[in-house]
Amino acid sequence: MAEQYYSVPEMVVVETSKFVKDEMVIFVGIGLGLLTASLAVKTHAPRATILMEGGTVDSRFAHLPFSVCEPRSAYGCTVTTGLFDILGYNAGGAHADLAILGAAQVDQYGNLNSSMGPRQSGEPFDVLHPGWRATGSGGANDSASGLPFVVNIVHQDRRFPKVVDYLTSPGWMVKEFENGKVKWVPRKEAGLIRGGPVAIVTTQCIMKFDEKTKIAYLAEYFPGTDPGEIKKTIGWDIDISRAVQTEPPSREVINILRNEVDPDKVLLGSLKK
Amino acid sequence: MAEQYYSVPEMVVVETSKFVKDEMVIFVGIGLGLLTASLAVKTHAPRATILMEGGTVDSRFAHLPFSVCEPRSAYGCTVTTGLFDILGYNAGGAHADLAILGAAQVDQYGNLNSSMGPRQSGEPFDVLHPGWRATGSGGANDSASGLPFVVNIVHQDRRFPKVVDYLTSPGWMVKEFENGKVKWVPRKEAGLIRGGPVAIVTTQCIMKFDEKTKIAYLAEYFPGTDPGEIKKTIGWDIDISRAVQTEPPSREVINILRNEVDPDKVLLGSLKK
Amino acid sequence: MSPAEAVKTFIKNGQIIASGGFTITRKSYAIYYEMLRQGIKGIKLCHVTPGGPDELLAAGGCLAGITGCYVGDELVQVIHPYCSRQIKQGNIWHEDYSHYSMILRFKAAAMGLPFLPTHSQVGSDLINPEYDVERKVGLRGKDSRFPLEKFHVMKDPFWPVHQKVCLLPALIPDVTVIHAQIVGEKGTARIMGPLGGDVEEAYAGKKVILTCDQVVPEDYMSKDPNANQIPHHIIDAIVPLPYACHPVSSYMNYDYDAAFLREFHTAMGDDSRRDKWLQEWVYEIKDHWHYLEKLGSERLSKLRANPAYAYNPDNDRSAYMN
Amino acid sequence: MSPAEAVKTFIKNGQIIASGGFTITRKSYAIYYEMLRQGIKGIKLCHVTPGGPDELLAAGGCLAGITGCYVGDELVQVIHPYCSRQIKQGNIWHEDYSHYSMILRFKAAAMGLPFLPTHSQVGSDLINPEYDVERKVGLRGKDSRFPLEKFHVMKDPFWPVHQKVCLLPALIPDVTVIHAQIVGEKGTARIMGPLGGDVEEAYAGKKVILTCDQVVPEDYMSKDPNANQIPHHIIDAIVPLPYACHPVSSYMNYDYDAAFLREFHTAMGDDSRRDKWLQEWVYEIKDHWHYLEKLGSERLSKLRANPAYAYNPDNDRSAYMN
Repeated sequence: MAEQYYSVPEMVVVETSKFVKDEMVIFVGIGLGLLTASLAVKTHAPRATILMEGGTVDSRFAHLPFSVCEPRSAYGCTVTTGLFDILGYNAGGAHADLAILGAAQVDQYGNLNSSMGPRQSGEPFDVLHPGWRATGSGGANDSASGLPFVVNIVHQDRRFPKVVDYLTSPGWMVKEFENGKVKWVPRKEAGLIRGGPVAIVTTQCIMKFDEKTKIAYLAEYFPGTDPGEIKKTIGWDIDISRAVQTEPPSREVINILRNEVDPDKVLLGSLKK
Repeated sequence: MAEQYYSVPEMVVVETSKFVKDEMVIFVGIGLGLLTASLAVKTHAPRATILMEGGTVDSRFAHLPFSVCEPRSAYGCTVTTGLFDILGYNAGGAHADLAILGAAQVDQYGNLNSSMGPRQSGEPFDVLHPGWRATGSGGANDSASGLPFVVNIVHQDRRFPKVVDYLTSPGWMVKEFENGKVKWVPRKEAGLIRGGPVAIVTTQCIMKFDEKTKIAYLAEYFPGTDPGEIKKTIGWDIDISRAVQTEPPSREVINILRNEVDPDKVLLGSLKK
Repeated sequence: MSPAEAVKTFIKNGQIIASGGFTITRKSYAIYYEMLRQGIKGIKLCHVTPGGPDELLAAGGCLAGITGCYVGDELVQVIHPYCSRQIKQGNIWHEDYSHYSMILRFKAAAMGLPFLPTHSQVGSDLINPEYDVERKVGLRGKDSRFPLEKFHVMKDPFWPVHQKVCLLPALIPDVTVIHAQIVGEKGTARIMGPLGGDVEEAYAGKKVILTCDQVVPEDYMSKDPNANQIPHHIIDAIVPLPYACHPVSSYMNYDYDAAFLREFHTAMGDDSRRDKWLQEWVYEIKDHWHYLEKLGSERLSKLRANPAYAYNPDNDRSAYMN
Repeated sequence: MSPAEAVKTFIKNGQIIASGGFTITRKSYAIYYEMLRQGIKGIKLCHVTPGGPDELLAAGGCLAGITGCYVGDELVQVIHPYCSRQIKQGNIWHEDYSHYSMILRFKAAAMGLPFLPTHSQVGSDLINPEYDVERKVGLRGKDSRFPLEKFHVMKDPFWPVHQKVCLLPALIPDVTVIHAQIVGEKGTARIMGPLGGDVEEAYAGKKVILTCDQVVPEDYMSKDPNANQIPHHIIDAIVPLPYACHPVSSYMNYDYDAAFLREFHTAMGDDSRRDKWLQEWVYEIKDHWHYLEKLGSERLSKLRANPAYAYNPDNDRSAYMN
């Protein structure tokens, strides 16, 4: 890999921010989503509106927050309200255009797992003794249930199973439970008449969803990565035939990210760990 | 009738206000209910809290309002919010103790009609061409569905049918609709697990509900009226055996009502008409 | 945007229009007058709370029907005489819900849900299938904006009592019309005083017309964001106008005009005066500035609110006193 | 009322306690510290949003289980190490819902309803009967405070699509604990900054303990009633205390203590340090005044919010920076 003027997390932020168009209303959680939306507002989407589930609309951070409800999260916002208005009226009521979500696992249909799983991926597990625990849904299930969403995830083998070990947030094919059996159905059939996954941005590549099969394919791979190598890390037979190499981010956008969006490395710092 | 230092509407207000106990949270509509609660706060229930569905808690009127949402309705209130909080959280969520409601008709089970009816009481009618129209429910159905309530009503023959011509607000026995048939069931069985009518205060008397039969009986008759004459105006075979004569209101309370509660005759004036 | 532009751009014949405000508070009369002038027809009006605009739209021939909980203006007009007569004659249909039920119907729409439950209406004729007006006038199953059922009673599955509850369908207005005192340049709205059902109606509407007393920079709205209720991204038209709600009130800015309301309501109930009143106060009026000119600055200044009260304590309310 | 009196009067072993606030904002630590000191056991904790008190109550042996959507403190502690380990080991059960689902469960209780619908959770393992924790631990059908079902999927009866929706049961806490910045003498509460789910949790609770930064005459609250969210008649205990939420923040009054949070969370995840930390900061502390004394006035004054920001822009957050 050539010496880079940008880090991989920065690349992820820049690529994700491209999904935020001007005038969009964006639902973000803490971490990468917030960083991504902030970068978009400072670059190509100055009229985008950031929603956070603590209860804020259109914040303009003076200092990046550690939480979507801490005092810094409300700086410059135009409306302060509660979680109900944000997740109920704005996300649920389709008054937002996009959510940016993280996850511990993502599968071929864009289903996310942010909650838990067995010791060994693919095994059944006892919910009273899960093999591992992550934070859980927070607002990820809610926004994924009603809005188009982009997923951010670290590129590691165990994170891309064919089927997530626990389905926290619904993608294109989801679960129905009847008489003790699980049936996989299209999200609309399950009752999710809006939204769905748009893209998965990992630390190595960007996956999008085939219009017909709704299965994720490799759309772009980052400079220094190889589609064939990426394929080996993915739990489904991923189509890499359409993959193109991602343009590296401009020095200008990296400078804005470092100097204007997160000069204190509040979030960029945490991403390195 | 001896010359009186009080009017009949004033008597109604004074008697109704006695149902408001100190520290109660009272839901009131415009008109008599508001006057009643205001009198209670100025006399025996200074710590009662008045709720109005426009969105106010604990108003202390400087001038009586024409509406439960006009600017005068909010004077001195401690919380200004919307209709949802008042009717949903406070009335629905049982954070209020009593509602004071008006009606065009009331029947033996304390069911109210504030909406419409046929030309001739007791006849069926076409809802697209009702014989008469009154204002409709407003928040009366909602508060009667969740709270104990007292009814205020002008004492006229046609206002006390055995069965209301249209059931706007539920009393003790209410309607269920199944396969085109109407069934009368106790309010709890219909789904109304809280509240119910406590008393009917007319311009001649006070009716309460028999604990066993849940049918209204004559509890008190106002000075100058006669239980036998009252019985003739009631559409059911009303029990008058328990009736006692109401004490006339004190001059003191009438003075407070006239001079402190409604010196401009905003509501007392409208009641005369 | 002027009222004329707002109505021309957003309001079409046959639409479902939600009317915000509450009887004599924050009803955007300037918009409704303009609907009469532009000859809008076939409106299905709905609201958490009605008001004089119901009479106005009915008298102007704009209305097909009303979905609501009340036909009147509280003490200012106990029942709307023209509307109630049209309802009795079957010329305007009126679908009957309770007050809370109406806000729940808008709230369901605001939440993107098909319905919400309540214990209201259970046991009453508000859920009598015989009185299902929207079915009787042929809207159910034909006009896709109207639900297939007026209500649906079900048993709660969660608790041993298995209480019966009433589900109410969402109500999605084509256009919602509301009024706020202070609005940011992009549309962030601050409603002062009791909110009624305006926030729910605004979130429910496909389009939202917002009249207001003042437009300010969004930065000003950001100085007290807890005071603002509605985000700018759901507002489609901002119509800043002084006295946009005359003859009714805007908390903290102006009081209602009791004499005007008395005259208006009396005329609405009187066949010999109604058309004359409409000619004089609606059809012969060019625009809102002309309306204000006709009212005169003395009359208007007597309505100005005293900030200690949020209304004018000296307002002449004698038209309704005895 | 002091935290000790509030806990003694209202909080009993085995109760369902709702914890207001949001991770590092308005969590009433003073109350939770006191619960540890009084040795409260068997608490079923629930919340719209968790926070450090979850770790504290778990480590203090107060918890039977948690019903919620999240196990962590956002960037301050990505996942609660002690809680998550206890969950994995089956010592504390965790019933899993989404964020919005939790606020809807409290909202249903606040509205006096058995349930509310949502399109959240549909299609996900959040409604997998295999993962119904409260059933597996034997609460359903036994403890009448818990619903018979975790969820109920039904078809909408109103619209041609007949969308499937998920009904969620009401959640009625025995006691709700929340924090507001300014409270009237009778209990009217003004929360400043983002509200999270506190209004819903307060209305849902059978009893409500309200910690606050300041008590003022109710007349003062009446000067800006649009700024207040919770009426006094639903509040059962007012606990006025400076820094009641330390180490987390109270918008406009004080910021979070990053170094303290780092130390606290690190200790919670470290078997060799946890008990020592609890001894030092909870059990050996007499009361809140003692706690503040131990923290010292210099440390506390560095957390004071700058009114232009509602937090302290110079607050040392280096414990979490790189």
